[in-house]
Amino acid sequence: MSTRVQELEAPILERREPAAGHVELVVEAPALAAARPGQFAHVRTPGTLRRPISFSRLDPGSGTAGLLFRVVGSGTAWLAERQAGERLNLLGPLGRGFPEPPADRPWILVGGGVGIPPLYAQAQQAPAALRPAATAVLGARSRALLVMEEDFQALGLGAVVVTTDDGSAGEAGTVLGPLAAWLERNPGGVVYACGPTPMLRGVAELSQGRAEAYVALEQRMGCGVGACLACAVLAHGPQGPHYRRVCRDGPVFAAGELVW
Amino acid sequence: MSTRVQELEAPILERREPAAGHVELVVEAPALAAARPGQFAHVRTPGTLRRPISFSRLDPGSGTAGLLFRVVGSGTAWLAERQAGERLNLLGPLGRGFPEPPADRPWILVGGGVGIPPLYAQAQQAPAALRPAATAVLGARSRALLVMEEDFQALGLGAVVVTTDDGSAGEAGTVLGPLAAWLERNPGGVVYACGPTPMLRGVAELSQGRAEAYVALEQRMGCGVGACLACAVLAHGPQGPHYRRVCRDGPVFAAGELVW
Amino acid sequence: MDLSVQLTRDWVLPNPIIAASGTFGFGDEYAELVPPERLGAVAVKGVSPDPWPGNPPPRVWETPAGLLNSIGLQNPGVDAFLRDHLPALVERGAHVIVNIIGHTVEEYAEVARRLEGAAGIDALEVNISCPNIKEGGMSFGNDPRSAAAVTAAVRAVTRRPLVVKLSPNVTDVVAIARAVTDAGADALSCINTVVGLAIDIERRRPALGGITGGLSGPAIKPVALRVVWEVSQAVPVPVIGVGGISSPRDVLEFLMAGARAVMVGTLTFRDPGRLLELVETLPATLAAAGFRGPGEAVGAAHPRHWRREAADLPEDFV
Amino acid sequence: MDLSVQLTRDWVLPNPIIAASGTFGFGDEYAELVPPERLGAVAVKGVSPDPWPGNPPPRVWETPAGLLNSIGLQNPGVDAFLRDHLPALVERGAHVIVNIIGHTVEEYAEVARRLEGAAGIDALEVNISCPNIKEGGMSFGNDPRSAAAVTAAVRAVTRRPLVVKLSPNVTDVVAIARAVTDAGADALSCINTVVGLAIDIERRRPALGGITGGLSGPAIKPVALRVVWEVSQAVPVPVIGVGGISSPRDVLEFLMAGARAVMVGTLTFRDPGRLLELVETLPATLAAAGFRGPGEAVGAAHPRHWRREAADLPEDFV
Ligand SMILES: Cc1cc2nc3c(=O)[nH]c(=O)nc-3n(C[C@H](O)[C@H](O)[C@H](O)COP(=O)(O)OP(=O)(O)OC[C@H]3O[C@@H](n4cnc5c(N)ncnc54)[C@H](O)[C@@H]3O)c2cc1C
Ligand SMILES: Cc1cc2nc3c(=O)[nH]c(=O)nc-3n(C[C@H](O)[C@H](O)[C@H](O)COP(=O)(O)OP(=O)(O)OC[C@H]3O[C@@H](n4cnc5c(N)ncnc54)[C@H](O)[C@@H]3O)c2cc1C
Ligand SMILES: Cc1cc2nc3c(=O)[nH]c(=O)nc-3n(C[C@H](O)[C@H](O)[C@H](O)COP(=O)(O)O)c2cc1C
Ligand SMILES: Cc1cc2nc3c(=O)[nH]c(=O)nc-3n(C[C@H](O)[C@H](O)[C@H](O)COP(=O)(O)O)c2cc1C
Ligand code: FES
Ligand code: FES
Repeated sequence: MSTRVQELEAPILERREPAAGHVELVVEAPALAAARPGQFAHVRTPGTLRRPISFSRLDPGSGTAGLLFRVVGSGTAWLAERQAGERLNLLGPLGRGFPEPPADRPWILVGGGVGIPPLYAQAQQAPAALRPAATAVLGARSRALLVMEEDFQALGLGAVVVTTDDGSAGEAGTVLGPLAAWLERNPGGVVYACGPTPMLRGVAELSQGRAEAYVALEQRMGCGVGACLACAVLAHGPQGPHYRRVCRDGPVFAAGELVW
Repeated sequence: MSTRVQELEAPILERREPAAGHVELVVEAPALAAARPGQFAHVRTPGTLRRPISFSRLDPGSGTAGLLFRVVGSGTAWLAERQAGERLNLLGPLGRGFPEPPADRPWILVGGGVGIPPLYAQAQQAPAALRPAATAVLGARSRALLVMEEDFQALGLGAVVVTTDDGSAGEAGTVLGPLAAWLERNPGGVVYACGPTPMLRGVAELSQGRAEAYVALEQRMGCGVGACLACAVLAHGPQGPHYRRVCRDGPVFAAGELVW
Repeated sequence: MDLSVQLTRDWVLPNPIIAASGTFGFGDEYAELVPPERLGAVAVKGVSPDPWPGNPPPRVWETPAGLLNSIGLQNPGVDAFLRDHLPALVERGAHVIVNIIGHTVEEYAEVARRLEGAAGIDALEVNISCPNIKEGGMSFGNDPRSAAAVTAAVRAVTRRPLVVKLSPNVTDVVAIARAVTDAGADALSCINTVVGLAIDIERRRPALGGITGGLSGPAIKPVALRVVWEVSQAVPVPVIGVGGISSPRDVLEFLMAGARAVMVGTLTFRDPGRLLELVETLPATLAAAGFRGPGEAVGAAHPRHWRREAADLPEDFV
Repeated sequence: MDLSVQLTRDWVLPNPIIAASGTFGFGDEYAELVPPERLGAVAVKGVSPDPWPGNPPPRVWETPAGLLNSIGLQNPGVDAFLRDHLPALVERGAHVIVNIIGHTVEEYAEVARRLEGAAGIDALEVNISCPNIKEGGMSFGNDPRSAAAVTAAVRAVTRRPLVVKLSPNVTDVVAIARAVTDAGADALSCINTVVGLAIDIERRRPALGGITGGLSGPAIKPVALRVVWEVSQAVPVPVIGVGGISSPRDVLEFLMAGARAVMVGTLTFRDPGRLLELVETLPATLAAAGFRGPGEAVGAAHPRHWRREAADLPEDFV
């Protein structure tokens, strides 16, 4: 599944601005291009810590990988200024990604905001034959902040549904509406989700007992490789709740493993 | 004499590399261009503190000033990467510069390494009629590290003498040789010096009792405006040695004021 | 937005941004760049009864996101301060806090006494980080008893608001805070610098002439916030936060941690203009965080205001 | 250049660069990036007799040139360490320092006792910054008596070299250093993290789940150097420097301040590759400063080596 973790200087091949305040950098890095969707790179910035960013697209053929991020603070602001031709110092591929999509059941991708990119990678890496069984639900606060819709449209999925909080694109509301309807119609399907924690909590609640659900989490990280125990998330264990590491045991967890 | 201290964003008009590891930036800043030679600007860099740099040239007509520095650490390394068109945040003009050269006596400029630039400004700002009475002694470790010799040659001074430690240009040895000879020939002249402390100590010793000597000092600085008392230098006082401020009481002092 | 802050019953500042002691001189040196009357107040450089010579240079050294200094409390003495510096500040209408220092309890009291007659002083700030020469040079601020002794001695001779400036270089800062509050402090400023050292590799010596020095700047912001957090919840008097402030959000962090006003020191050297900017941008910063004024933000992160969050632990946590 | 350093009579490290405790896990997590056997040694994450759950997240927060952490000493316990982690490190040929923690003096001794039988452990490092649950949660390291008690208890059950790791959050670190040395420490590591806090403005809470946390990284380098300077001149045992190291020159500063070896922590997160680079570039760095090996640099900035400089004060200084 995942290749060996490396620290590498990856040249930036392309820089795009897929939405206001969002940047996607495509880097040349064969070691990362072979990653599982849902895995991430730990990106060096001028700060004390690296910044974890999931792969937005993976192309093992050309040895390239994408990093799509929203500018929220000093690290992403610095990253957003990087240009094609410069190099990024990346640690990766890290963590445990999404399992491969099912061959025999319907599946759904539920992404909110910058939770959308890793789900694109998941759809992109799925065998073409499995894509018609997939639905993508892409949520954003408004049309101007929606990323990768066209990329999803080009994949030949069964359906691509858009929701916006303000109704400026697709259905007004959150991704949970279309997910609930889908769960209704597709008992026993598989859910892959990434987005803000309240959204993931909703996904977990809706899916419970109805679908196998996998969620990709965010947590503040130190090392990114499992050494420092910074990225704790509360999970159910044999003796009650205990902490697991988002960077190594995740970022993808079965929704039922976690304490919500 | 000096204009009001200002914090200003000065556009860089020109960037030169006058010698290996040396950069001169010419900025547009009328408030600084009116400074006295020997005064300095406190230059903002990414570090916690600003960096003090003397004016290497002053042109009140065009409102420009030069900053010539050697790359020695993080701040000057950052400064050396700045390009024409960018802006520098400068505080200045600061400190007390050299007195105007004498109208009736011979004078000499003694500069070592990056002590040369403020002396160029002193010669440049002297009325043309006084320049033939001036000698410049420019010292460097080797030819490759010598700055501003051609600038000095173009001013019409009485003489321009070069010394290098290794003899690769001009006389082999330090500036103190030519200074001693000049003092011999020109009793009662005026000496202006800037350079490393051991050199200035030599200048002070040679000049004592023979010439009026002014030296421009370096000291680690905090504020640059006289508020923090960081830039202490030991000077003679009525009740014995006491500390004075290089940034405000200097950087130029009469050599006899200081405890060497 | 009304930025005024009340520190004691009869001490109100026009805004909560104060120039810290030692980085703003006596207010005149920076006046062309930063009109002192537009700040909440100016804490002047520490003054002693007689002039102090200070430490040998180098006196400052840059460190990562910080600054080490060993000025050694050089100052011209209280009489020169009153004669040469205070009048200009008062004439400009600046709010003045006089930082006072001494080598003995008596010296502190002596400075306070000589200041008592002067007009135009808002408050005294006692810098208890001075070496106590009668007790082997240990800092007054390192021991609750000597810190309280200095406070009580100054309290006895002044009716002005009395701020005591705490040192972070102690095992139990809350014990010192309680001791000086019991001894009569009206407010506490937290923190003075953290003791540090750097080596000058080329000279094969400590970088500073004074060998050790005080660390200031953004590097110590977390330490200062921790002390403000602890002290503001332990004593009934207002706390003034100081240490590493360089942005409007830093000011807000200090207020939310429990400070009623802040002092800005090291930032002044790099960005003198930023002092007034902090005053000017504070309303927008407060508003963006949902506060209608500085007072509302004070202590807003304290546990008594918390609501339960998902991250809070479940009952059966092991 | 021979980089080996002798720490005690029978404890020699191949080079003076040690991975600090808590930032290098148990040595296996980073092994693909940083082969632990090429470092001077690896100090593993603190281990307790039983598993400790750790603190609620967030557990790290970036600060200027620094990092706050409140991991809360989560660890799987000494038995799991011996079973799941130590063998791989030993097999690789790494030099292993086991960092030990406890809530009581007995717990510390218990960990040391259970480690005594295991092969392949170079030394024990006692982290005395743990809360002493029998004495109201105050850190063992904040008081000379409790620090000495822990040291003596561990000393009684181990014959291995015993390093005690000092906390900087005390008024008098030299007193602690003397107490633990008298109680049997063979070496001291200086320093553990500095207590700090940050506020999450949006959540209106302290940023860390554990409220306060430990500050590490370049921000604290001056504090660490100061402690190394003071302690190395006060006690006869070797000192290991730790705090904010990120460059070869930082390593040299620590050696010259009096450290015989160094530990590198927070740097690992941003630049894991730099750990080996520090080993590889040390010879050139030492040589450029005129040292023929690490040993020559140890304490080279101490006063006994000074020559008189122009900046030294004249006799008649006032
Ligand atoms: C496994 C994983 C995958 C991620 N993938 C993406 C992605 O594909 N696209 C994207 O836009 N964002 C992603 N994030 C979030 C991204 O890491 C943060 O937005 C980013 O670190 C913010 O850095 P900053 O310096 O701009 O913000 P600041 O707030 O200045 O950062 C300060 C510190 O907080 C950390 N931090 C801040 N926000 C977060 C967060 N949400 N999660 C984790 N750490 C945070 C930073 O890493 C840094 O250490 C992911 C996070 C994780 C854990
Ligand atoms: C009044 C004055 C005028 C100067 N004029 C010039 C000039 O015209 N050209 C030139 O090349 N240099 C000049 N210098 C020296 C120049 O300031 C330093 O070389 C520069 O600050 C080094 O900064 P850095 O970040 O590259 O070095 P670092 O060593 O990384 O700097 C660390 C800190 O030490 C200070 N520092 C280091 N060296 C010196 C020094 N020699 N003097 C004062 N502070 C120092 C820095 O300002 C900074 O605060 C002058 C110094 C003074 C005091
Ligand atoms: C150069 C310098 C001189 C200082 N002098 C004093 C002083 O005389 N009295 C005092 O109480 N604090 C003094 N301080 C401490 C500051 O007032 C302040 O508490 C500390 O620097 C932390 O704030 P900062 O990080 O904003 O600088 C001084 C600090 C510096 C940097
Ligand atoms: C995330 C983290 C976890 C740590 N855990 C431990 C620990 O378990 N035991 C210990 O003695 N020190 C621990 N430390 C302290 C470090 O070993 C080191 O003393 C400190 O971080 C200063 O060094 P640095 O600035 O190089 O990180 C930890 C530090 C960090 C950042
Ligand atoms: S970030 Fe270090 S263990 Fe996950
Ligand atoms: S640098 Fe502040 S007084 Fe000179």
